[in-house]
Amino acid sequence: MSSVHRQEVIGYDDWAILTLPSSATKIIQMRRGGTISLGKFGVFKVDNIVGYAYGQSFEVLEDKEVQPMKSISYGMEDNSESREATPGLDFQSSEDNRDLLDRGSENQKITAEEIEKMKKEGSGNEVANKIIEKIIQGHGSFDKKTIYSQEKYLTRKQKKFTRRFTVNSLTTSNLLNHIRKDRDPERILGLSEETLGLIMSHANVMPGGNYLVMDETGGLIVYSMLERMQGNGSITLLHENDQPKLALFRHTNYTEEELSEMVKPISLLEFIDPKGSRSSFVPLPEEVVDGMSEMRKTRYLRRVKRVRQVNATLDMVEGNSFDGLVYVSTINPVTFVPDIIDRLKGSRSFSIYSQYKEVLLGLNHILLRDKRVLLPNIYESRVRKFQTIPGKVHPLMTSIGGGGYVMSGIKVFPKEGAVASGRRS
Amino acid sequence: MSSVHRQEVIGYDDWAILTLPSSATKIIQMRRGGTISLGKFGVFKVDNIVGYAYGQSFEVLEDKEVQPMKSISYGMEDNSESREATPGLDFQSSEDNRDLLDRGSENQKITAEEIEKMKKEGSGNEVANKIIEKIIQGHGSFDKKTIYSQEKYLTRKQKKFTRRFTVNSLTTSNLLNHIRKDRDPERILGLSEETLGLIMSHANVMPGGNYLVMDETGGLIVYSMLERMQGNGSITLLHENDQPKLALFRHTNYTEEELSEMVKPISLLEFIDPKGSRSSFVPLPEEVVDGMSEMRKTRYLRRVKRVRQVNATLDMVEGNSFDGLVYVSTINPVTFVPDIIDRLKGSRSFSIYSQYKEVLLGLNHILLRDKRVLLPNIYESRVRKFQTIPGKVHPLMTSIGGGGYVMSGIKVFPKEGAVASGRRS
Amino acid sequence: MSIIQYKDIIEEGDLVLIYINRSQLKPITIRKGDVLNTRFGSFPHDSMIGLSYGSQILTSKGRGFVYLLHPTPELWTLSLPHRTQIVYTPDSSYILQKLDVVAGSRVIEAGTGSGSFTHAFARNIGETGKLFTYEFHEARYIQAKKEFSEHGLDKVLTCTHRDVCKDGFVVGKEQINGDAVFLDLPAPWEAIPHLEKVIAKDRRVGICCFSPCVEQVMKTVEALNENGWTKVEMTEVSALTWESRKEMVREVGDAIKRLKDVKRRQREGIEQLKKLKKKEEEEREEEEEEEEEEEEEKKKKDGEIEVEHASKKRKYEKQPKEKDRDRGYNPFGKGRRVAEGEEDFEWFDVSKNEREIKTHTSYLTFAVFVPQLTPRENGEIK
Amino acid sequence: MSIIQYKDIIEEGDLVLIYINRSQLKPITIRKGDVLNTRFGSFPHDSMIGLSYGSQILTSKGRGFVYLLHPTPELWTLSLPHRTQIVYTPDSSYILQKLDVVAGSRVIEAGTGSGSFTHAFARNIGETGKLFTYEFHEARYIQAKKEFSEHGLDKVLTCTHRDVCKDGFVVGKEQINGDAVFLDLPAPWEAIPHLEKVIAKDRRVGICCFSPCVEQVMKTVEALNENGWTKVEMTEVSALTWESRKEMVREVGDAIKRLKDVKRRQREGIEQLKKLKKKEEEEREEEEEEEEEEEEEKKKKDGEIEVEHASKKRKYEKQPKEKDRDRGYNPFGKGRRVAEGEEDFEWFDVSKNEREIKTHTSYLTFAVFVPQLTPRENGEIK
Repeated sequence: MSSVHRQEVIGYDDWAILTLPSSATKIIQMRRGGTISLGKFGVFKVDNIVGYAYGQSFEVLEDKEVQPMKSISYGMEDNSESREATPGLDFQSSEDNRDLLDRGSENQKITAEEIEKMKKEGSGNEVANKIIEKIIQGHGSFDKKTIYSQEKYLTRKQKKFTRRFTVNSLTTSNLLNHIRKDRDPERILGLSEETLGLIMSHANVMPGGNYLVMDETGGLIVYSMLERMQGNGSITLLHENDQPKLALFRHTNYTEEELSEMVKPISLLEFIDPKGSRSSFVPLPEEVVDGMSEMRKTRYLRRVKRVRQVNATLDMVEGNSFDGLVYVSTINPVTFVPDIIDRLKGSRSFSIYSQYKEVLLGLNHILLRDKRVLLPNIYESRVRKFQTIPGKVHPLMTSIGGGGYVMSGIKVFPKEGAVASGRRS
Repeated sequence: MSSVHRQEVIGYDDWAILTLPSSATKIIQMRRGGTISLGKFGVFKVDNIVGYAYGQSFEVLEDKEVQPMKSISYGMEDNSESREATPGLDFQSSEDNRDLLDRGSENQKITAEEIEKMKKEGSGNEVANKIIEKIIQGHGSFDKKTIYSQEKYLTRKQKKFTRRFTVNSLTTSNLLNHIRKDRDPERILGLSEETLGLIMSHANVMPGGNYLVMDETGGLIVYSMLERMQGNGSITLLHENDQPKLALFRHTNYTEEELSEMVKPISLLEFIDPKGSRSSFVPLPEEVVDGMSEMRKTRYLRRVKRVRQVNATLDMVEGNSFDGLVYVSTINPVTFVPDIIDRLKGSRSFSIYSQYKEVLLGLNHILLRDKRVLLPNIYESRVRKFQTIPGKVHPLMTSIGGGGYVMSGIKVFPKEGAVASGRRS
Repeated sequence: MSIIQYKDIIEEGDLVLIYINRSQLKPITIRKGDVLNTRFGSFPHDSMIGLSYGSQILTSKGRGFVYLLHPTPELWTLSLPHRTQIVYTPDSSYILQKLDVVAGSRVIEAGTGSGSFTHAFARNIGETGKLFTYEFHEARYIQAKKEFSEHGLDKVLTCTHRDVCKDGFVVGKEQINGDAVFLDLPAPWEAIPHLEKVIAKDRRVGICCFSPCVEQVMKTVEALNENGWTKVEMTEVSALTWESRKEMVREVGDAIKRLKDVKRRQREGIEQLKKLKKKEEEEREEEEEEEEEEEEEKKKKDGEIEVEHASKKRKYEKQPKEKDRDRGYNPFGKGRRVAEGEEDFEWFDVSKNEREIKTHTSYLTFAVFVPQLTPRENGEIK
Repeated sequence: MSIIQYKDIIEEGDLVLIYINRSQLKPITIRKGDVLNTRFGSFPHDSMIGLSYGSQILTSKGRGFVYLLHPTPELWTLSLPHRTQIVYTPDSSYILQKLDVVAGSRVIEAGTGSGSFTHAFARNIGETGKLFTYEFHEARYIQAKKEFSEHGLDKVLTCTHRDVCKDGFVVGKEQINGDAVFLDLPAPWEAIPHLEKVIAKDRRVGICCFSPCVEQVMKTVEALNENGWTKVEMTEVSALTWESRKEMVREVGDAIKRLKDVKRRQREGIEQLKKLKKKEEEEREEEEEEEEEEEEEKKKKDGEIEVEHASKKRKYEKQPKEKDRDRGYNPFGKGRRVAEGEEDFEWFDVSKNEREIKTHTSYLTFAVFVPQLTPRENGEIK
């Protein structure tokens, strides 16, 4: 199973995701001997982080060295695990905010230029602490804030200046959240982590299944299914251009070969006309092949393999042999899903995704009347995250909107003559 | 201001809402000397509750007497205010549920008939406690439950058998929740309390305003506005039949006269053709009126008054003099709201309600392009309620779905020749 | 058969989920000679053997029917009685996604409960992974263990009767090396200290604790922090199911036309008679309304409310499209009743929640344990 | 003028809210000779006097414009700088509804804060009611008091500089008799015992405490119970604003037609040339994509993320309707870009949230105080 990609320990040439204290993320590749720049968060050598477990956090020191840390927020205020480790900042605080004016940046006497200068003067995390200290001194009314506000202020500043990072493996969830939060949610049609989970569970994606897939997220859906199946089963990938768009795989640990072992591309045209799409290629007699030059033979065998693959995929289509459908596309499902249903085996599930509930509504009305489908339901799932600082537990004040909707259902074989009434009681 | 209806103390002839421990509600009228039956929760005399403040709770005693209680849940488990007052039920409990079988009613050895018999044997709240005690004795595995489950079980049973009630005044919120929870949410187009609040605030409903209203909830919207305005201002009520449907007012404290003082009905036809709808009635000279018989004069004067009222309402329409629009109707707002906008004064707000977001979407697209409207937005508001038993704080596990959506906006006067671009940046 | 591996044809001994209607799914094991009895009729097991999964079968008289479904973890969850504690799909699917439970994962679950989530774990990890599940309630343990065997999960999981809060997770000499942990216990903080012995030491481990109350979360967060778990995150899943409905498009023009018609008739003087008729009608309607109200009151059985299920069909007043407008509708808007979505009328496609929605299950508290490896002791990569 | 009473024509001294764009509302007081400067141009106050509220005015060159709005509590709230603590409309409208704040109500509010909710209270109670608002932060108190005067609220409210937690609510000899109480304080439980002296004794009184954290709610619940309040209810408002958008209807038939076209051209042998061109195009596209990515990286300024506002227009690939299908579209699907909602194309009406949504403001804890009247002492109604 060459396409198994569970990352445990940071290795050379791996692609991974760095997370900064601000929770911004960055995709990197671990090139041997290379260095990675985090901009104002410093620079470090790849060699220094290889061999640690994924999930490890580090602090950037001088000379591109790093210091492993228990967690990225170790010693920071919003993390109670290390309350005792809080740098002993000793400031006067007010019992309440009554003397504090709402003047925003007016209160701050230290300038952006001064901060920039300080950052250049030193390296390592000490700089961050120095900058924060300076900022506090420059803050005209810091001592008029309550301890609560002071803590909040410090945490915000620490997140902004602390030179730390965590190295996370390229799981589907990490990849999705990287795109959704730090790039553009539209690239993955607004899909959220919780909705992806729904899609996968409702389509009963599991190792060994043979799934039919539409993926307009640049490959995130395929990536997710490969992660779950770990080399066991197949993905028949429908595409609407001359080849599937899997741009996302450019920055992952899958090779072209690994991909082609699990992912069988098929165009919409081939899908709707499998007979007409079969290659007219006739294999040559064995003796002719044996007589070929080595180069010609290789080329010939590669062609044979490709033709067999395409035909095998067409066989699955013609045999209505799929174990499930995952449909994540902006092609109006009303115009296509009813045609696909026949290609599924009996009692197999499907998940249709849309960023917009309105798009799924029309399909739902149609499938409610389609006797080949049971339990066509539209699901919505939204996760709320909380702050868990002891004494200050509350849901986060803001989060990313959207996340999409999933319609699922089960393919069945209706019997001619069955009375329609009473079916949906 | 005769249409002021803030209820403070329970009075004769008042309409009010009773709440039972199960939180079921019932609309009643306090007839002097009458009795009110709560079915298996007992019977009491109206005279016994008159004079208490609205919000007062009572326990039903024998002979239709009542005992005022500090609160309906006083002494019950889910109310920490009276933890010490919990009847000293002394049962064995298990540290966990490990020995408890999921057998549902199989565990219960007391029969429904036995309970019914007990209920007939006594009255007052003592019966409830006796029944509960019996039920616990009959529960095969009560002592195998954890204290937590025992408490939950007791609370559920207490809610079911305790003979108590609270007398609540007929505020809009109480009325709405009565219909929404205990009758049929469809009668008020699925409207929730929080969405009603949104409608009122976004339409800037206040004493002294002159509002144009469509109300397909049987009068709940009109009721809500009357409550807020307390006799100050006017409601011009558009209706699509020969008269407005205000069925809900049959069980309230408003008289026909009070209603007609604040509420000016006008049919859709009169609204779209105010000129053509004016009465051709010409007042008679004063000396003719003076010479009429008393009966004829009264009839004549009533007619004059009615004509003047209708004409005054038509004046408001023709004068584009409304201070706001509240539109709660299943008539597709796309077909009507654009025509109404002109009837509002400048910088006045409107609220359009629909149970379905999809219905508001089309209107929103149109108003986004309508230069007479600023800030056309669709709002959704949902309230979650929590259980607050100390140590067991969590959101309620279920609640009523739906609640509706509100689109609001502000009427403005666009200037000819203003460049459209840059308007909505 | 195995619930976590699809097969095509029903054979004796298979577990089949019988779909009776939207809210009734009944698991049966196929035995020659057995008969399934439902309120829609009787279905001999023999008639199911050899059919494809997904087939519809009819009673001998052809009046009633059911569908024969292949079990999946999600359908199995739906088939369980609602009173049992169940982790439903919106929660379970998010937990699986966030804990990265995939083929080959090694999962620790306590308690097993109804076993519903166990199935979803097993489906995800497949035969290359391993699941360790613990239940302290003996009867539940026996029931679950039996079901897991019948569902072909024995190869994938080890089910243990154990109070993990007291006795920890170690099972014989087996190396557990869990990389994902799920705790659905009243006091997860008592189990957390025992995890150290059974989680993987060479890679990142994820945990999710499932607790309904805020106070439980607070204690759990404390225990996680104290026991070396980091990235503690409290979350909550809000899930909704949307029904698609049709809402009639009513136009203001129709209402105005109706009013005009009334006015015309009034002018034509034929109104007197109609008025009488109308009044009668209205009175009847009021009476009906009151009767309806009384009936509802009765239904409430003196204070207890019966929740109506939302699927009942709504009725609309007739509101014909342009082409039908001349077909003598009633000027008072009281035409014949129209069923939702009926042809010849215009409809909005709208969506609606169920009448009663789930607003809370539990809080999910996630955290990770990252082993502090030392690859470069003495400056060298080990 | 008064913010809680509509007027029609703008006069000197009036407070006018200048609508500049969706996210910019600027309050000004009209003074002869003054000039309003915005980035869309300058507007002399003199040109506003005598106009109707709601008027649009243009710059002298006619390039820029603004609208002159009548202030309302809701618009005033929108005009406040976001960093100020504000009770927004979803919360305030629910609280007003649930506390039954109507014309004539007597309301106690602490603290005043930005004064945004104070306006909504004043609007609801009108001149027959009375509002008592308390602020302990001196600068905020002075600012709020000034604004209330300017907004014509002096008759309706009394604003007091006071730490109610220490010094209670009593103001001189005025009978407060509050029937609705709103506490937006860090420690409402310290203020609750002081309420007894100022709430009405002859009728039900409602209270709402506004606190962001769960622990505050717990302490508040305890204090309410201890001080005789009943029907304690903790709630939370979730509010969403929906944007209406257009999503292009893409049909599978179009995609298939495109693919067929490609195939036909391939057969016709003109494919070779195209392929080269296409490859170039793809490479260019890849480069562009990478550049785009790099640019985004830069934008993040080394780890800090700038949140893009969602209002930027999306672009669609051309997808012509039936009648346009012959107008030589590009076989590779890379046609000209189409703007959202452009005519000649089919569109779904869809709805969408903003990119960043508010998911929490505060918990609202409600309770009531019911005076235990004794109308029938000695068996007689008093």
